[in-house]
Amino acid sequence: MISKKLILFLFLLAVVFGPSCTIAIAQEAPADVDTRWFHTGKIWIFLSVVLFSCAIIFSIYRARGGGDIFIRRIAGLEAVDEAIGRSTEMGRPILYILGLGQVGDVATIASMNILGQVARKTADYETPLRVPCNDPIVLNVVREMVKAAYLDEGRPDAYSEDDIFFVTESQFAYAAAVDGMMVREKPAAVFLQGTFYAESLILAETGNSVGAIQIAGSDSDSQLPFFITACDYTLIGEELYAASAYLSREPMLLGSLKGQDYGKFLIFAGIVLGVILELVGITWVSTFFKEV
Amino acid sequence: MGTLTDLITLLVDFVTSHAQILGIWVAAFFTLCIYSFLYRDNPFYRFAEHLFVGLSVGFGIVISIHQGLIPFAWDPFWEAVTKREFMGLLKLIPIAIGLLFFARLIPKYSWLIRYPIAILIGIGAGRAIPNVMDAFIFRQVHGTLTPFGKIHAGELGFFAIFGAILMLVGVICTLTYFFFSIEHRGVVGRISKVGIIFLMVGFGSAFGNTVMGRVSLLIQRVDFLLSDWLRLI
Amino acid sequence: MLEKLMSIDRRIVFILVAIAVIIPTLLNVRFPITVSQPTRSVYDFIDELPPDSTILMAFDYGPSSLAELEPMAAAVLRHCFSKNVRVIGMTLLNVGARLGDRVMSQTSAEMGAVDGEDYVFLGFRPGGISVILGMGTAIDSVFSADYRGKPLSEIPMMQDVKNYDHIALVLDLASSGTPSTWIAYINTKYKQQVAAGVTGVMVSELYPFIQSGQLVGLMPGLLGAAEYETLIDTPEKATAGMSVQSFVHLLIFVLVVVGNVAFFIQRRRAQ
Amino acid sequence: MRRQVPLILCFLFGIVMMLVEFSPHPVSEGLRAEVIEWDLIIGPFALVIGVVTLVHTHWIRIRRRVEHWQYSYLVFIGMIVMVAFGLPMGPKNGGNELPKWLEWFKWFKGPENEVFVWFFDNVQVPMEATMFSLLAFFIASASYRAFRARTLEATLLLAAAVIVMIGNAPIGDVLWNELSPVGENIPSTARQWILDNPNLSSRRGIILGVSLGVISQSIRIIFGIERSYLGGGD
Repeated sequence: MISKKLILFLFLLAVVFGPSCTIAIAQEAPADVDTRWFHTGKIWIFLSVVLFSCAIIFSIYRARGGGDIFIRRIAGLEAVDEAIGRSTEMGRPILYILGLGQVGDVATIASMNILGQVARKTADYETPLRVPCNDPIVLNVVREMVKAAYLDEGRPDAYSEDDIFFVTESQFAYAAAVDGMMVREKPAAVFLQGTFYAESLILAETGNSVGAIQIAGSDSDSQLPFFITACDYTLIGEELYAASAYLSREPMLLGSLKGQDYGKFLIFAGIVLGVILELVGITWVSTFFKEV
Repeated sequence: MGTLTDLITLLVDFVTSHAQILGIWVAAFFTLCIYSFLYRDNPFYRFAEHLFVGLSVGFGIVISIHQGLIPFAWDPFWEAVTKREFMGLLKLIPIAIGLLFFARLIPKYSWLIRYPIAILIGIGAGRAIPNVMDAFIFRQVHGTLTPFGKIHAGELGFFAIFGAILMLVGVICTLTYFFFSIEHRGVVGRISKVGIIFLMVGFGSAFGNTVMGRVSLLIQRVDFLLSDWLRLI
Repeated sequence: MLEKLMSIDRRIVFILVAIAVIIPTLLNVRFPITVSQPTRSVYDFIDELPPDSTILMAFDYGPSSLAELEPMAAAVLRHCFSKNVRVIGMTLLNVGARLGDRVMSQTSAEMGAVDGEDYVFLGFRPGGISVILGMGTAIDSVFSADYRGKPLSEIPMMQDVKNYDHIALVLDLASSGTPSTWIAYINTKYKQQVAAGVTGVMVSELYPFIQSGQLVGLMPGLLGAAEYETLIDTPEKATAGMSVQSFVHLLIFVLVVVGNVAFFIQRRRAQ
Repeated sequence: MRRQVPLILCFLFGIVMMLVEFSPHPVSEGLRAEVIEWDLIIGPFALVIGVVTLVHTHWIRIRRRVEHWQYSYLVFIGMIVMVAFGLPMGPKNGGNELPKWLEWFKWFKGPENEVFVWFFDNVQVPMEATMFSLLAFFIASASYRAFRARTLEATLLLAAAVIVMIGNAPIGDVLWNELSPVGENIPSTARQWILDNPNLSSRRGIILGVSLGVISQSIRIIFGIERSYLGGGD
């Protein structure tokens, strides 16, 4: 048997040398070709990339090392307790909708993290938590997560697998089925977190008409207007990611959030400084950012 | 046996010579099947919808093979073989890596699909970094600054200066709203409140334009039903 | 009374919408269109091109947004053909291939443009960003032949068009995020001028790129198509569509107002 | 082998693709062209995953007899029809020669693969177009039942939406010019102002934030910190 390492070595060799050989043979540079190895005009972009990479990686390592990373209060999240409390009082179920995203989408992962935290609370209060799913893979992951949450809270008996179920993978049929559920079961709280497309409006409108407290969150820009008008609280874009980092305390998420904030701060400083200098006629900053 | 072939030929003849009118009726039928959903979910809608899913996947398969795999993988490979060019055979490496996607069918080796996925994701991530930094950060910041250079040069009128200041305020406040590692209290809190106002107006405009988009689709379908199908116009 | 008004069956609203579309369509109402600046910029750019320039049109839309983007494509093609601007068509979406081919061959037949000389349709290649970037090196490294299988080397108009250096403008007709992809990967690297015509849903998000000069102009959905039809003085489907649109917009406006008035009366009573 | 190699590959291709963007030297340009070609070759194979997943899901639905399982057969029928008619000839067949075994079939003799195009034009296109036009109805009903000026935010959003809607509709300008003594085309001007000013700055704020997010995600992927694309398992 050939050793695995040898296969690996040959494979990498092929991957690296394949392109280079072709190029070496294919290249015959005409005279007017740019032969610089580095485009000096792009040096600031390059340095910004390096700086930002360092900021991200540094923040992630710091978060992993147990460094405390502060995340601001997010309005929608405070309503989570209120929504769960109200459902418990009224004895009605909570409906959690993860959207149409796939398991790899950032928004779906964020949404699953939030669901995990919601499940911990419903486990304590024994409020039924209904999760209609649209993607069979998401379904399996969610079942595991919720089960683990109930177990952690010491209430494995309260977990019911039938409450987390597959509806259909097609957009409008899913919306219609969930609509029907809302009208029949009249949930006291509806969570709409994740990636949404055109069905967002159908879901949010029906949830609103049955009088549920609705907490939405999505990074799908074009659907946010519908959530904002029809829901009580809406996590806008990046707030959804921040919320999942806030609740899950996952170091990678916390760290990159912090690193991105450093980036935003630099942009912020660049704009403020740039505007002041532009107004007095110094164009350093705008030259720095200009097209190369 | 002969009559069956005749019958088929006859049928095929009929259908080919009436393909267009038949197409309009079929299209109208499916249009109405889908509109029946407005009343409620029903077998007609489900029929149309499932057929649609299947057809679009089938369409995708045909197009990907004929316009992706054949020109990019098969043609160069075949050319290399027929012209006996050794270097052309290097194309076999990416083709082989692509074929690893079929490992998905064999549970024991399904982890092999991580190889092509990793390459695709790596390429995507690598080229995104410099381009996104340049196009969406550098150029956007530059766009925010340019009006102020014009103000200094005295090129802008009162209304344009007002617009430039409004833009600056909007960008800064919106950006502040998306800071997560600072508590939104005091000055920061107030700035981010203004940011929300800008965000809402922005979303409102998207809402208004979305209404236009969705209604346009309906208008086109109604136009199809009334003029192409029923010929009322 | 108020409760009843608030909780009417949504199907009644559906019927109202249907009426608001069907009746004006049958009556064939037309209103004049006011042209907005971003659309005019696209028009001016193409109008000022010297004859025999080449532009690239990307038909990055599927059947779901055909209604908004096909009239736009037709209007721009008419303008190009009448100005002797040559057009290369292509698409990044698999469903776009048939749609682009259809609108190009229909418009060229109307305008008497010749396939291979005045226009060429390259069709679809999977790969998205890599297709965009590959065309920067050489168009024929991605599209070896046109949609009908004719090698590019045999197409007259492609003889002096090798990559973006020979293309005056890339116009992306899009129903998804492709305009920002075109901006990020060719406006930045190849300094290629880019313009876009997009569905209503996407209009608002592209405005920052107009101000920063990364987009030459922007055509907003069916309205953009109607504006372009007004500019080239041939009112067609989009102008008719926008007139019908007016009635639905009025209906929705009335619905929002009635809904909110009822809501406020109810809330006041509750207090 | 199962995790390390993919991570190394991802790193190699990522870093190469990033660095060549900064280098105009012909060798880097050649390397870049080559990597792009690899992407173009490998990419289409990814189709396998989508098809396998879809077939698998519907196969399971049929086997388990879940509600409406019969409709899953339609998915297979649609797929098979398109593939059967499309695959032998492709979506077009201008210059291609007709394979012998297809010659008996008249439909393939036209300038295009007519059956394939017919199904696309008359079944797939109208269904997709209609599916999305349903939203015009839903948006109207939602406008009536859910779009309330409940909070300051919702009020601002609604006001902007209404101005843009009226400005978009040609009837807005027509009515204004008829009825109002002051100004001309005020609705469309107001709409344009909203798009050009507050809309622009809020979108720019979002773009800046989102772009940082994209870059940070890409960095995490290249350096192997973000591994979710590898899926579970070892």
